[in-house]
Amino acid sequence: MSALGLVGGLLQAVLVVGGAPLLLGMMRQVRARLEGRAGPGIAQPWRDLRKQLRKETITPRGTSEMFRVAPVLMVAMTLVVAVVVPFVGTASALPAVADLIVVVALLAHGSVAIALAGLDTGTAFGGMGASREVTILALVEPTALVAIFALSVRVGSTSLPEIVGSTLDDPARVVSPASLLAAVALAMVIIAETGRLPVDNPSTHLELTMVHEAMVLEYAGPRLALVELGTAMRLTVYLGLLANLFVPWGVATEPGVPALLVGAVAFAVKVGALGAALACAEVFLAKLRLFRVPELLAGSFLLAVLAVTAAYVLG
Amino acid sequence: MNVTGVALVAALVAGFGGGVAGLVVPRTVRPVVVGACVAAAGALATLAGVAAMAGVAWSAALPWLLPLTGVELAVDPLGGVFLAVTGAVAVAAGVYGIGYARGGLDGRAVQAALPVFVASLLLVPAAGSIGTLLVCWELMALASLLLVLAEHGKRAEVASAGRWYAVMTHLGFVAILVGLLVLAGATGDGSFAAVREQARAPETAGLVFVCCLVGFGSKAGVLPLHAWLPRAHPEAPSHVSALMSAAMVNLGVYGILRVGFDLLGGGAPWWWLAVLVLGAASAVYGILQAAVGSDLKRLLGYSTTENMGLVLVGVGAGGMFAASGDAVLAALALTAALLHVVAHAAFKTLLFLAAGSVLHGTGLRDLDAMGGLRPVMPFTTVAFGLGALTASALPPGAAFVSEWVLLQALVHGAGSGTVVASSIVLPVAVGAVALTAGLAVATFVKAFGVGFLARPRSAAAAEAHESPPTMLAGMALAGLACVGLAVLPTVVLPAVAGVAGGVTGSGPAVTGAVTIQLTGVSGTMSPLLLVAALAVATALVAAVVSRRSARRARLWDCGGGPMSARMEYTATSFAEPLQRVFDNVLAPDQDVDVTHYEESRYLVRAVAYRRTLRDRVEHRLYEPVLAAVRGWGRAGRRLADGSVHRYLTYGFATLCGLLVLMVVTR
Amino acid sequence: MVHAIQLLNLAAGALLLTAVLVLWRRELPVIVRVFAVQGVALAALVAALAREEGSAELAAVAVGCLVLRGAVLPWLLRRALAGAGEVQRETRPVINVATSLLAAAALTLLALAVSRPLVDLAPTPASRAVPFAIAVVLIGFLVLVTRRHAVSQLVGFLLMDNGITAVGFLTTSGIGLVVEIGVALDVLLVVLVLQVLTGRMREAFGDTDLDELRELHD
Amino acid sequence: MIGLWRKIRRTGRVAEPAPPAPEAGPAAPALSGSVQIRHVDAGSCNGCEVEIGSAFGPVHDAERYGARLVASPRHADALIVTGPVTRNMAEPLRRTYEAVPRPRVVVAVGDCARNCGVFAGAYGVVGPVSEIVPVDAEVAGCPPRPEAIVAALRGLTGR
Repeated sequence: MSALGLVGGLLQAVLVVGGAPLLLGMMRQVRARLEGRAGPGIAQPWRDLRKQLRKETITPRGTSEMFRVAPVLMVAMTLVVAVVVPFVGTASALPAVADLIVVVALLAHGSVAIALAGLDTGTAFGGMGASREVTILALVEPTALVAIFALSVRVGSTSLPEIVGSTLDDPARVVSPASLLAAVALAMVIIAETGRLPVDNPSTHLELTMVHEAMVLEYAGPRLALVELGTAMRLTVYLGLLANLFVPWGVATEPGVPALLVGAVAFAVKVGALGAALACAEVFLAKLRLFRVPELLAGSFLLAVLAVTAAYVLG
Repeated sequence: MNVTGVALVAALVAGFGGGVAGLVVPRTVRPVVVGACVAAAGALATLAGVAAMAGVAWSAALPWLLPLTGVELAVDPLGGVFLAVTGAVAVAAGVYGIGYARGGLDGRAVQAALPVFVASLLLVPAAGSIGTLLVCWELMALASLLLVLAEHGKRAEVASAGRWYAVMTHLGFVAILVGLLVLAGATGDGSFAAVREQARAPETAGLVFVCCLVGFGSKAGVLPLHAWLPRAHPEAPSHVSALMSAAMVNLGVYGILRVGFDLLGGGAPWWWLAVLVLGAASAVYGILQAAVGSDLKRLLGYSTTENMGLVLVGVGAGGMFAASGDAVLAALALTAALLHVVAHAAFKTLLFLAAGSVLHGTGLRDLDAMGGLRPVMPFTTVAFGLGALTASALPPGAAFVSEWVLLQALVHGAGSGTVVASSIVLPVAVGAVALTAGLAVATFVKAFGVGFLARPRSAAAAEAHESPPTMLAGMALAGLACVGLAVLPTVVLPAVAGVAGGVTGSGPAVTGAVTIQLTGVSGTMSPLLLVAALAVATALVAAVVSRRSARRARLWDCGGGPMSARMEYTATSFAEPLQRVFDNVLAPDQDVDVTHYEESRYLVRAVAYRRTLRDRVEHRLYEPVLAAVRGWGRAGRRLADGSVHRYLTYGFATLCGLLVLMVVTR
Repeated sequence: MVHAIQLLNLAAGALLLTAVLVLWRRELPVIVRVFAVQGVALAALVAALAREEGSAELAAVAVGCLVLRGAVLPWLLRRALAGAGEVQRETRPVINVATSLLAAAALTLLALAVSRPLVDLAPTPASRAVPFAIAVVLIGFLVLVTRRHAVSQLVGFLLMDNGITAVGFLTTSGIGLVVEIGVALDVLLVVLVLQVLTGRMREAFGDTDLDELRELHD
Repeated sequence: MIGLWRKIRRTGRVAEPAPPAPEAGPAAPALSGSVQIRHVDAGSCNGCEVEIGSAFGPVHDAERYGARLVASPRHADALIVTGPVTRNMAEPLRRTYEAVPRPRVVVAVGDCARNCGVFAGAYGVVGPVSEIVPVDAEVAGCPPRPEAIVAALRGLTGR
């Protein structure tokens, strides 16, 4: 636990919590502009959250504690990830938790909490969303871990600070086929886990096509605000992870206000750029049929295997 | 006689004494006495196991006890791990059994068999010679068979499950017998110490290992010899299911470790490659069947196959690393395997006990008919939820820690051994472990979410009642073990790592009190800090969200409604997407019958959907074999039609044939 | 020098990636476009080799590769596609796409295993990429086996050819200009013949699904 | 894909410049620039739905003022109800209103929703929306112009 890690961790928590809705707003704004709209502005998700936090809480009859605690758990798990992953500085606030496998599993646990809440309502939509969510989660897992394997083979560790540090020391590795293939595979994992197109349509209103939305149809007021904040934070954290695993430039290596500032700005810029790219790509994509999603995930698994192969073959 | 010996002997006395007590004490106090004996035997055995792990070895030879071989006991650290695990499971099962037995399980045979079964479970890892091991193994098989058949009067499936179990466990026994007799053949007394000293040809060693892998593997429920497991485990009374699934299957792993590493002293890489591949296949296949199944106890049985598969992945990887001379990594992989044995024992005990509690309170095993148990069975719901969290290998959980160590071993193994091993086997193993973890999440979200949350889908579920205190106490013990292993695995890790290091001949691969620190390779993880961070974050988030009172409202049913239980997602519908994705592997039989009104074929009167999921391995592998056996039987019947003349003719013909043969060969 | 090796690695990676994409996508025009990209990747690979060895002959071969595999063959394929009628998609491959992707993963690992002795023979940066080229050959074969549409089969054949060419260059660092020209001409001829055949098939059956050919024996 | 990209480039922005903001309604301070809307068709002829679709289309772009259509009344702050309330929809409308967390507003869109329009007195009609749930704002017209709908929504968001 170092000074850089602690300060960086706190800074990251603030950045992720404060920036996640802005990222979502920015992505919606990009999309709106590409569709010829004016768009509500990037602060709109924050306005939504502010309003929802002031509204009344509703507990549907027949739901248990699971329904009530799931949003809190999801946000808490994402928050832990946001603090420990080396986004701003190379050191982590809790190096013993900043392990790539732990982080990915924690984020998955967040979705599991929401899936259980969806089942807890006992509505058809909640069950449907939960079923789809965990199906996708189960199929994503092999890709995620094999891609992690490809990344950590060359570093000899799954510890995030070490991976980021080693990429900083040897930037040329980023353009190796192993690293590029792993990046593409992880990007697909992220798209599937955060429910973006073409796996899930985040702005759908049709229950039958929903995955994530279907699970949270019963939430209202502050709990809904938590769910939405959590979803935005997950997206931010995942994009930040992708950015820092492959382009860790700008990350602070020693404590100090200027270095941390540069690190924070670099993090914001990288995540913003990735988010904008994702939003642009989404304009061109249609949602896949649910039973085409395994095909996409099989493809991403293949890419992850190729990344491993490339790591062995080409070094 | 040291502490290990005293505790073990006391445990055995308690076990066999419990067996006698089960026969003689009156029915009213029988479950209490027997349960107390089982729990005492378990506690003492745990003490013995812990002492043995700490290095207090003990051995004894009692040549007078059995004819031919005598009995030799020897407890070393490796046996100690399994003693401790078995003992701990027995404590929870014994306490639980006091309340559970009141439901018609307090007959003499069952109550006497239970402590004997526990004693035999303790004897197997304590056996010090091949003869003793074989005798104890057979005792264990017979006692467990009796217990599986305990409820044969209530359900017809029990008899069929018992048949499967009896046949397969004895075929496995034959395989072990052949392997170990070949091994013991060269030495005089067959004690482990003598076998270890013996030099033997690689071919002989390979034969022994394959025989033992088949025999012990079938006990561990490894593919394709798993067919008995998801039949027999669910049909047994639930605390016996827990003992079988959490303690008995481990002894299959123990056998493989004992023979492969200890008696044969390592071996060729292909042995361990076979173990790893079988383990990976069992893990994926087992959890896939669990993910699409809807019988709660059968699902848990398949999950046992999965977890034993994961353990064997660790064992296989450890063997491969050891064969390529990397003792540190081998110790790491074995540590992962042993830790997973411990974690699995904890959560599988808890899950089977909770499933038994549901069975006790509702009479249901079918997830499709459950639901809404949270208000009526709060304690059981929490217990099952805790077990499900652990079983799905999500952080923070005991199984997550062991899978993390396993993945570390696989990742760091990339640089060791031959290229084919490291570049092909390890990534595939990682993929298999990951798919297993993902499907385990789906399985246990289904089991917990559909079975316990939501609203009741049958009258039995709605009218459920919580179980008696002794059953709750049994679950609480197992639950405490789960929580303890999740938060502080570092309490048991050094001991387990020491044992693994002793097996591979290196130091412990894992150290650390708060943070798990791998030695020799880089990797740290701290479950305690993770739990602390999660707790702080949860408190923070919960504090930020204002605690205004919530309005209770009816469920959003799209304005229609009221929604009936028939509109809920069931376990079958929950698993349907997965079943469709793995259609090629599972090959389900599906039927959709649509009946129309007479007036028009556009008006649907009813839709009937039927799905049967057969275990494909069973279907493809066992049924042809069974058909062939049946064919021989028919041929045999034709030969043996009851005519005495015919039998005399056979004898005469054989005699003449032999005489001719002698003439020709001389 | 470092840059040439990096380019070589990237080109080898792109070669494999494009092969995978051919297996993945269903739309035939996209498949043809991906195939053109693969031609460019192969040319880049040869160019990287040329740069590393400073060989003018190889540079000429690279240009030839670019023209033939990056432009001429895709153009011919597009023409074949235009003549292939309405069906512009591989509608129902023999095994489903997800399974064939997993099969491709297995084939890649197999290629890695079998090419190890080859690499150990002469462990140069070029020969280390051989497993990728062999994987391309195997994936090409898989396309040939599992796809029904004549044009995608043609692409499968050409994938194999690209893979074999890459193996040739990577193991021997150039098989000589003359041989390459000869092979190129052969391939061109095969494509032309197959294109004529597809045209005929379409005239005869109104489709280019090769499974229809099964009925010829009657 | 390239074709779509070209089309996006060629089309540019289609949203019309925003007209001056109308006076903010009484609900605006509580909602502060964000209104999530659940639409309920209580028996409409679908004329109003077309206009609502148009109000949320690129040209009028109601989303730029902070209004957004959502899938569940639990997520909503406002219901926009169209059509005269038919017998079959009266109870579902009441339940939908109950499902919305407070503070909540109801906008009756179209003449039918305000006073049953041409369907007044029809045997299947219970009455206008205001007879079933309290109405906070009304949009007149048969069908109303999208500009009018957008103006009503801006009255809620205050933007």
